[in-house]
Amino acid sequence: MSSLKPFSKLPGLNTANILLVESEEQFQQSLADALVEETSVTVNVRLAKSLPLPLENEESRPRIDLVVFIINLTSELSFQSADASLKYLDPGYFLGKVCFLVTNARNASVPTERLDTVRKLAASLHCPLLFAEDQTPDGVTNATERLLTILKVAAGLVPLATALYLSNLTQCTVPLDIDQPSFD
Amino acid sequence: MEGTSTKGGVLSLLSLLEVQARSRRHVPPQRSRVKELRAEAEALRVRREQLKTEIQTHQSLQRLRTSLDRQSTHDEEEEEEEEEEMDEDSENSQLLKLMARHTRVKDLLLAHHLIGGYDIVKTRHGKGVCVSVATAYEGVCLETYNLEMDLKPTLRICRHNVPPFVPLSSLAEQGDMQTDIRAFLETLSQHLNAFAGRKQQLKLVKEQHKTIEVMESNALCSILVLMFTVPKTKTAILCTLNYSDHTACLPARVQFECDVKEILESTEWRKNCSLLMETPLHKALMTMKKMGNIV
Amino acid sequence: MEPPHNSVVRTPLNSVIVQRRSKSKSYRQSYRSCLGAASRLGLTPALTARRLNTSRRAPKSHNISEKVNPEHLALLLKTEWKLSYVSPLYKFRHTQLKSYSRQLSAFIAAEKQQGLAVEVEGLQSGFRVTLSVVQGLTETDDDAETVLIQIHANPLFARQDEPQRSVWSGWLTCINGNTDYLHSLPKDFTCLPLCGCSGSEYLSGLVKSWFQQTFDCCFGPLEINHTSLQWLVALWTNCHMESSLQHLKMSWTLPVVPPLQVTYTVNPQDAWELWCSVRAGRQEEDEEEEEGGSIDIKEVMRLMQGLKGHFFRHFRLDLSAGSLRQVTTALGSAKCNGRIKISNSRYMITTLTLLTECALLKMPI
Amino acid sequence: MEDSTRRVLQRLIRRIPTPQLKTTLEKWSGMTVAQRGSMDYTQTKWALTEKLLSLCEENDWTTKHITELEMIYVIDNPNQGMWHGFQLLDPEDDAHSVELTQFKEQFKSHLGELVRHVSVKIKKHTDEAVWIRIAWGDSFSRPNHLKPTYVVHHLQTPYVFVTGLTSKQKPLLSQALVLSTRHHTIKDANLSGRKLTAIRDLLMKQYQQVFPTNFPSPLAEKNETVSNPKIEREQAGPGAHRHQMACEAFGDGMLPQLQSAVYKLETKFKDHTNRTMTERDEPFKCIVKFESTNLLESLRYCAASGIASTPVTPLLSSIPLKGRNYFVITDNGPGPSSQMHQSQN
Repeated sequence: MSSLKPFSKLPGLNTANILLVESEEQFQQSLADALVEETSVTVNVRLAKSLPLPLENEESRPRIDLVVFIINLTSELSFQSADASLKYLDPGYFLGKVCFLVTNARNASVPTERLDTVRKLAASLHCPLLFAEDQTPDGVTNATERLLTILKVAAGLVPLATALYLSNLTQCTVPLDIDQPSFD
Repeated sequence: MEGTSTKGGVLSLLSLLEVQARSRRHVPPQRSRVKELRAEAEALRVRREQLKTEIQTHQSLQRLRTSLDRQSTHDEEEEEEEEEEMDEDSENSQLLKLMARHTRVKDLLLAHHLIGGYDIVKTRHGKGVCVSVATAYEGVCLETYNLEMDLKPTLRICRHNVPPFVPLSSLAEQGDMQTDIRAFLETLSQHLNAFAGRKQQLKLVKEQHKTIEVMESNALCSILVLMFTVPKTKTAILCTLNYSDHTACLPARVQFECDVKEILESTEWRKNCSLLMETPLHKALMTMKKMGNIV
Repeated sequence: MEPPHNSVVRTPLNSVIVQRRSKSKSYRQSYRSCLGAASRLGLTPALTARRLNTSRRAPKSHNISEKVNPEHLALLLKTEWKLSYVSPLYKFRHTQLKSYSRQLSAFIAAEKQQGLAVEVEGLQSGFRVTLSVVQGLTETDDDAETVLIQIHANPLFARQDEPQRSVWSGWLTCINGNTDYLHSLPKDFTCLPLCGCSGSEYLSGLVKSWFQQTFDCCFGPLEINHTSLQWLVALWTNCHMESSLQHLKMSWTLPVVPPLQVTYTVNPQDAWELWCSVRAGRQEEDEEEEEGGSIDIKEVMRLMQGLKGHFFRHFRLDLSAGSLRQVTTALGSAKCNGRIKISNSRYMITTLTLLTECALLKMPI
Repeated sequence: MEDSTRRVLQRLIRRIPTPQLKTTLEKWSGMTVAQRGSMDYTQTKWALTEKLLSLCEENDWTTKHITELEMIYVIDNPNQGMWHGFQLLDPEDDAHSVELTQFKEQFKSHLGELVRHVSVKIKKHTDEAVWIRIAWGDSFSRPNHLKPTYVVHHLQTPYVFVTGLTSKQKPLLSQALVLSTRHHTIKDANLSGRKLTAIRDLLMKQYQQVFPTNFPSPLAEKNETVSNPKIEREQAGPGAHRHQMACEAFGDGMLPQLQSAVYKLETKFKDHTNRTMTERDEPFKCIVKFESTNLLESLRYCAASGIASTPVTPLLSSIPLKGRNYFVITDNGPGPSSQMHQSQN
């Protein structure tokens, strides 16, 4: 089993590399297009449907500074796929270099339990959980901005800030009573 | 000048003169003429150089081709010799080699098609094959048809894009596909090529002979009814072409119908009948037109 | 901190949790105060605690036909209802339904006169509104009695002697409402969280706005989400022995281009046997539990998994990628857009219990 | 003019939407140029109908004229009603040389022998298709022109497309078709849908099929969009492979607009986590229906995006491969109902 390692390669000068993992491969493209527009640093985007990543790209792949799991809440499969991919990440990534991005959370057909599961997952891995709107250009810009902020820190481009420090502030926590049923 | 003056009136003529005068003032015509000629000479010289190099390239390409052809038949020792000889300037020779290879591969492909080869691709890790049958008519490549076959337990066609009016299954049964696939592919190829040829002929007739009306045709292009008009008398002749042999591009039976029986009994139309049976339709019609038999 | 950090902090997840954090982390609260705690999901901390029950009692057949007025029951059964949630009604009295009827009639008449533009909506005149109590449609003593609203009107080109026709009907109910919640309500509030309407949108709007003005409550659409639909699949299947399902029909929509709809209709007997096999494993585990006592969400998931698995084995197509939109059986049908039809009176209570729960969850408090 | 003719005309005009009315009437030979010019298509449908009825009186149109108009309309707008595909089997040796005039005569005479009162109209469309309109009657009643059956057949092909056929008329039509096309039998192709064009293209394989080839696939070349060098798809290879498999199963480009497919499954329930059900002897009975505005394109998307795993299961790929959209699936081969052996575990 080959897992992706955060420090196995040297970083590039003023470069940040982000990996977007989404089983549906829909939102990731628009997000990637927006991410590479960033001018202050060079942002390279790698797109994947799921992990593990193919071995043959090992050579050409730069050091990945941030792994983003995009989860579409309307699809059960989307969560399952992200969950299955997690085990192919080196534990080192969970020190602030992984985050979850949830879309369609406001959709009426989405059961609240599904969001809870994602929350619990993010909390147990000490990762931040972001929400995004994938249908509007504004939503894409918003999500891009947030990801860039985390990415820059994760890539070590922000003086005095480290990924671990930031994740300590932004990691998802679960309300204490999430499992308590309110009825019966 | 006169033409413009009569058309555009005085004012336009004046403005034209003004433009001419202005241009004359700016560039002395004498010098520009000399310059022009010089530029032309220069351009021609460049062109000559170009052609020279082209000839050279072509020659070396030819040489390379022959050496390549020889290589494939002779031993490898010679190959090395050639290698040394050709190593003049590496950049060009690389390109030339590639070009030579390309032409060779193209020729091979043509030869492959000419001897009736089929492209066969292994599918599903060797559990099946995909055969493609190319069709062509008079040197024009037409559609390619494909057959995907299962190899086990018995050879079986599982997917194809052969049109439904080509009796594929009966061909497979008759041709004894299990034992002699080559023969089966051969007949199938004949059917498909003949169909493509007939279709192409019909297409050409429709394009080239607007005066001839195609009264009836079918999907297989095996029955064709045309209407000719005899010049002068303007008599209409109905011509039915029956391609009952589906592996042939030429009709097996040609029949004329006309109100004036005498026309059909003339030697000219008898000749026409055999012409239609022996030459491709669009060409036969062309000849008939030239002879003045039809409009 | 430099500006980029702000955008990180703006993530909604924080806003939900900040309040629960210990006071020592005061910097968080300062963020919160400057950004406003409004969560993008509209979840308030108190609400994060409220979830659909993970286990519920197996549906018993309730013979409510003995308790409930047959005319009312027939109306409830024959119609497809569009669901909404309703926040608790202030100063609502079941004793004053007659006067409410008059008020609502007057309100509709007044609105009708004002809004000439919407006249096309209803080609009727002379609205007569009746509010009545549906006796017997409750489960516990804490549940408020169900209220039925009916609007009758004359057709526009009616003859004199023609009787008025029912043009709109609706109800407000609470079945097995959460006791803790009902007890926590202040004195003057009546909780009837589930509302069903059938009739023109225009009249629904009028009735809702009258309730909003009169009882200081609010209405909102109640969708039936994926989990609730799965619950209904299980609850209805569980009834098959006593009252035949005829068929178990489920519709999924897959998010492909163009959208693909998959309708999966299962033979009722086979569905029942699958359900039994899924239940059987559990009964062996804890035998002390009374037979057929309660159904756990895990069993529901196992049933769905079994159905999806059978589908996948044939088509290699994962239904989990899509969403369940509709469930139909002879006992009733439910759609994800909040339309429901209950066709069998015996299992009405069970279905309404689930929906009451959904309504209480959806209600912003 | 007969009353029935009036009724047929009235019914027909009601069926044709006003925008199509003009083009349809212009193709029809029943009206003079002056009459055509006098039509005002901005009028209401009712007024137009009245106008046409008066013209009908004036020109003394017969049912024949009206049915011709109907055929023009139906041929131009074939995607209405439910069309069913049929397949002719066991051709005789001369099946390939059947030509139109011969077919026309034979079909009319064969059907005439079977049914006493029947009105048949045959017309050849520009795309080589033969359109047959049949108004059925029986030994006592005259042909009912209000409920005609339409049959579309391409000569020399084994396929026939039919709409508006009752089960009583089916054997009669089958016999006439079999005899006049020089075949031995005809069977239901298990393909039906609202769009004649879709059914025809599917059965006649008139859509772009994709086959495995050694040459650089045109698919890959097409997908080469100018993308940002900073964006890289890690799993581009598997993605392209999935796309190729999906195209091989369902075809490339625009696909025939089939709208639904139904599977009747009576197979064993197998689930290693559920012993009770797996050991059960009876099959698990269910019906699965797939619906979309373009089913084949939806399914292709499913396979290309990974929602459906590749290689595509024979159950789904059979839709384009066998040209059918109704399947009965059972576990064991023998038995009349098992129309497709289920091979996968």
